[in-house]
Amino acid sequence: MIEFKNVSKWYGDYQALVNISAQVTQGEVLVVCGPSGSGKSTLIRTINRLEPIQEGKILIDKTDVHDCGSIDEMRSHIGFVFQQFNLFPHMNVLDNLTMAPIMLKRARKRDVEEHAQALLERVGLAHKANAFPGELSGGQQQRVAIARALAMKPRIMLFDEPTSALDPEMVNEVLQVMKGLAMEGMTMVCVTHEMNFAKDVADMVWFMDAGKIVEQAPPADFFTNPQTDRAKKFLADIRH
Amino acid sequence: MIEFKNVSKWYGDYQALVNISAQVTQGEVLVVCGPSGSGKSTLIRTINRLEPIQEGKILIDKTDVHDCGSIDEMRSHIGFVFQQFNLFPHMNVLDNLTMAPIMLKRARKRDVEEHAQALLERVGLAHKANAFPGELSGGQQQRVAIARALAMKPRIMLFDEPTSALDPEMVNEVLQVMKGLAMEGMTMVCVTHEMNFAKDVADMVWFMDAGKIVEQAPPADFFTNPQTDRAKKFLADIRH
Amino acid sequence: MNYTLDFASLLSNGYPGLILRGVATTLEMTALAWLIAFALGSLLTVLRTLQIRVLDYLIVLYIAFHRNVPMLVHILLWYFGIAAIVPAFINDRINFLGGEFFYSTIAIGLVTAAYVSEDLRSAIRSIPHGQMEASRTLGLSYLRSMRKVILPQAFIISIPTLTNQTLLLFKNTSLAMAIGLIELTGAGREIESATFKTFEVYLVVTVIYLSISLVLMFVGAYLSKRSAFRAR
Amino acid sequence: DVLDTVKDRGTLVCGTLGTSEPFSFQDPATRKVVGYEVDLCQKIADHIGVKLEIKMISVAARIPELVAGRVDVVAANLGWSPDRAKQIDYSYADYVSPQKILIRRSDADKFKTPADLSGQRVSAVSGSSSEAGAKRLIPDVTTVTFKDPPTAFLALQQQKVSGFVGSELMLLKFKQQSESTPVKLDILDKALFTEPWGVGIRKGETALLKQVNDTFAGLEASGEGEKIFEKWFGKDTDFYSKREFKLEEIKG
Amino acid sequence: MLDILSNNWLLLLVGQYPNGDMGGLVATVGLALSSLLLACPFGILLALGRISSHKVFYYPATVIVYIVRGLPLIMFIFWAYFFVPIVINRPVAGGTTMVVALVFYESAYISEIIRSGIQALPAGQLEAGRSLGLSYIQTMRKVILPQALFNTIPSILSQFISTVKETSLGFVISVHELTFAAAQINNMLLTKPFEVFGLLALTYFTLNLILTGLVKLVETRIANSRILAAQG
Ligand SMILES: Nc1ncnc2c1ncn2[C@@H]1O[C@H](COP(=O)(O)OP(=O)(O)OP(=O)(O)O)[C@@H](O)[C@H]1O
Ligand SMILES: Nc1ncnc2c1ncn2[C@@H]1O[C@H](COP(=O)(O)OP(=O)(O)OP(=O)(O)O)[C@@H](O)[C@H]1O
Ligand SMILES: [Mg+2]
Ligand SMILES: [Mg+2]
Repeated sequence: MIEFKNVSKWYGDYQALVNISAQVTQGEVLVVCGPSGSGKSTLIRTINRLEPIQEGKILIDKTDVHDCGSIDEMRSHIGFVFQQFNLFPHMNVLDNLTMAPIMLKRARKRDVEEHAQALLERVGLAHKANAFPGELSGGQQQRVAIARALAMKPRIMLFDEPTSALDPEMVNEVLQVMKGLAMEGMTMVCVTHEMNFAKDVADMVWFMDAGKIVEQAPPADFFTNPQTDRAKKFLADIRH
Repeated sequence: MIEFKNVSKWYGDYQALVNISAQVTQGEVLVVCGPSGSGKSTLIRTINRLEPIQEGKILIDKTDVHDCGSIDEMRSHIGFVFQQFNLFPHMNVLDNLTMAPIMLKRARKRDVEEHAQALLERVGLAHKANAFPGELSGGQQQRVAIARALAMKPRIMLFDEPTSALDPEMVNEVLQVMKGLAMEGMTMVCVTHEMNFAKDVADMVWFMDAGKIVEQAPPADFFTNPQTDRAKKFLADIRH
Repeated sequence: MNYTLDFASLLSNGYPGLILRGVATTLEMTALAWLIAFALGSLLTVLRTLQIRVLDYLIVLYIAFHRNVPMLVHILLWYFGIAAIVPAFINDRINFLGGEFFYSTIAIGLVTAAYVSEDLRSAIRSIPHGQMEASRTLGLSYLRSMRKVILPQAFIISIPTLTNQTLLLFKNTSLAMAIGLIELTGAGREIESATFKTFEVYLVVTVIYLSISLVLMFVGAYLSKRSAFRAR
Repeated sequence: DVLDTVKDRGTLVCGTLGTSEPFSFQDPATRKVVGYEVDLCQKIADHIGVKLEIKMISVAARIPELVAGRVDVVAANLGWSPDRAKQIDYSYADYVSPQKILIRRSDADKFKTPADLSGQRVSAVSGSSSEAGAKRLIPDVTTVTFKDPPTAFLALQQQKVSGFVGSELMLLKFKQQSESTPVKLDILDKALFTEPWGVGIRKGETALLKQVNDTFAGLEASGEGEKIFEKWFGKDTDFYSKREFKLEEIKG
Repeated sequence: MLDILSNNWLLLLVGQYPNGDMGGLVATVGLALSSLLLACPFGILLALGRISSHKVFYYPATVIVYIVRGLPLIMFIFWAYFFVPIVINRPVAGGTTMVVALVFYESAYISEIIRSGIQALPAGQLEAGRSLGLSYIQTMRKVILPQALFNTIPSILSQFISTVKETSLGFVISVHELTFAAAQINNMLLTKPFEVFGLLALTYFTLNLILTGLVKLVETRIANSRILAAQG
């Protein structure tokens, strides 16, 4: 479904991704982890071309993301959830969800709104449809952000540390929503340090360091039996 | 040398110093400690009238600081070192040291500069004479700040938490300079939480709480045998 | 628009000299008004930090008046209005020196001073209080601390806004044309009304203004790059 | 051409100064512009059979406004000069004006003839023929120019200049004004030069020019021109003067 | 001064209207308002050009902004005065000339305001819009500009005050605004320039003081609603 072929990316002189080749299959839940600065965000952001790459290819369902007709069309099938939520503060929750579908899909406004309401129901925020983002807690905002991405009926969902900007007591409500999605068979790529989430629902873990994928393994193997020293140290650090 | 006589100070309704009477003798090294908000900074700042007092007197060599001809003349004999260094960022290190002596003393510019160079030597920063404060580390900046105060050839040096804004690895370089001063017989009043410094060089420790000096004792007594519960708790907290 | 450009007729009748004298007048006026603006602006700023109630009100009023009334009106007010009420012997002196230049320079300088003092004030506010305390602690008096420690930093911090003020001041000197001063714009108008070579004249004047402005912007950018406190 | 446009539009746009009594000036009571030149414009408009629209313009803008087509005709103290005649066409003369110099009475001993003002600063209205004349005829003079006559007068009163060059009538009015102020003024007897005034029309607009000249010829023939003159320059006015010209072609 | 006001207040307020064009204070405010409203769309376009990564948009926009910043407003007025009629081949009223010049001039300043408003928004806003599949233009229209414009309302209102002051230059080309009306009164009275121009200054002062108050009001309101938006 998603395929990296010899992908390299530079920020000026600094090489942030080093010749990455790997793939994610349909319905797979992938967790990407690794130390700070290892290139996790860069990697996930190249998938929907928020960052350009200088070498290699990234294919989604055989289409080259970095060389395709309309990247906008492409992106509308890929949900992206940011660490900082990035809700639109000048629109209420419902408008946050419906704005893009109304502009981009030839669907009826009523249908879009009904779908949006259903999604809000699902993330437990049906009663907040008319609230503004500024009036919500961080956890609520992030759940709205997930619902906003889902409103476009994406085939893939990307998460870049969706819970790191949250107070601890809110992390769980967001993880629950993500787990629900995983159960339903959504293809997901999640950059996260929530190792329990990885253990519970991931099909695969990629461990990155210095712009490379150093280990690729199912969570059972990765957590119990990491192969590289880097990964061992990382896991030790995370457990304190 | 410094004498507090029934000193009281209010910030609006809040009484920050409560009827303080105490004295510091020539050549004494005094450490003032106490919990946050107890009035340490307020106390030390009243000594050179950075804060006005409402009741009582503070005498330095018999002159009433808060009621004297020229406070500027007075201050030029009292060095003050701040937590935030407060170097002048638009002047290089040498100018930081020489500006005030050149303006205030009828000394020749050459003499002032020679003295300044000697002081920089002493704090280990002779090679930084032409650097700007922004190019120095915190520890270096604080050492320059001490040299700047010394450039006025003060009779008393006041330190208000000189090391609290420093990264741990730099604390020592500053304490070394202060110890050197103490050894040479400078009269010093230091607000600090560096208990080792107090143990090593202080002649006297004042422990403050709620605007009062609760204990006055030589460090040997104060650290081994604090008299009040407040002081006991404070020492326990500091040792973790 | 079939129009043949004719710059040749601008080269006759001493017109180049007129333009050059216009440029000189514009620059002289910019320099003098700049001095007034920066000296008075600094003074007002320092006076305001003293926090004397009555003085504060007066300065606030001064600033409000100069910021809220158009520059052109200030120039008219000075040239015709104030001139009408100053004693004759002073006025004679001024007129002997050239009242148009004198009064418009004053008007422009005073207005810009109001802006400069606002810029400096906000710069001073952004300087940590510890700077003043450190300087006072060394034994420097309040005014000396201001002069050696606070104001220099304030000037450096506000180089970008002050560059902007300088640029505006330079552009505003063109308003003196309204009272008959032959500065750059006035010279242009004069030649234009004699030759009717409107396009050519204004092209020349425009290019001159633009060149000087770009130099000012460049100098401002250079200064702020050079004197930024290194890596604060 | 312009005449067609005027007829289509139904209005003749006539540029006047509005600051030059009695040629064109604001009646304080009605805030309307009235005067000798306004009346002449009215006659031209009547002759063409359209309404009149008065537009106030500054002295310096007279020719540019006309050339740019913002006004159809200019009746604004427009002195004839060979330079200008290259830019625009002139109608028959509608006034002949001696250009004189106004000075402060206190300077009367110093300045007796225009030549005495050499090396001095004199004010004039910017873009006026007086300004050009002053520069041409007084050696070493510095002209300080203003947008309108009253400010040029004010400059003289406020001692900013030593003299004010302008048409005699205009100066006469200012002289009278000054009698009620501390700084009294006088006009030098000897005229700097004399110039005929006319209505300005864009070059090549012969049809419109003909209409204007026909109007003037008619006014002259019927004696109505004389009457209009009487109305603004007659015995009971502040500007009493004799009519020493006819509405006829300017001989350059 | 009071009798001048009571005799001429109508002229100061509306000029010669209804015997001529609308003038005076009403024209001043009207000119400023219409120029600024017209300048806003251009300002937005210029701002978009200034933040564009495409050279074809960036360079022209930048050059325009620098040219405008480098030239006195009066040069724009002259250019507009003499060349707008030639370009559109039709006579143009003085008011229109003034509006054209002001629109040009203000567009550049407004574009800088809007640009800084856009750049003050977190980069995540643009990324979030693009990630949903909205195009750059769509994201600008629905996500970025609404926020940037809202946040910059106070600065744009301040620019309105500047524009009010700048309309006074209309006087130079005999646009019947407030300064022109005052000059007319001065010409009628002749001997009271101090009073007349003082009165003029006070009128601007009062008008702009009221507007400044308005800006402050709007500013606090917006600051409050920003706090609301930033709570999360
Ligand atoms: N816009 C940029 N310009 C230059 N270098 C960048 C940029 N963005 C990221 N980098 C560098 O690229 C490297 C990888 O960054 P990236 O943000 O992908 O790391 P990460 O694994 O997501 O780290 P974290 O866990 O801290 O989010 C880092 O060294 C970073 O400094
Ligand atoms: N400028 C001021 N206005 C009002 N209250 C003040 C002011 N400065 C200090 N205080 C109050 O006076 C009390 C003593 O403050 P002070 O700074 O002297 O404490 P401290 O012992 O130096 O504390 P710390 O260890 O945190 O520096 C505190 O309660 C403080 O809140
Ligand atoms: Mg990251
Ligand atoms: Mg303290």
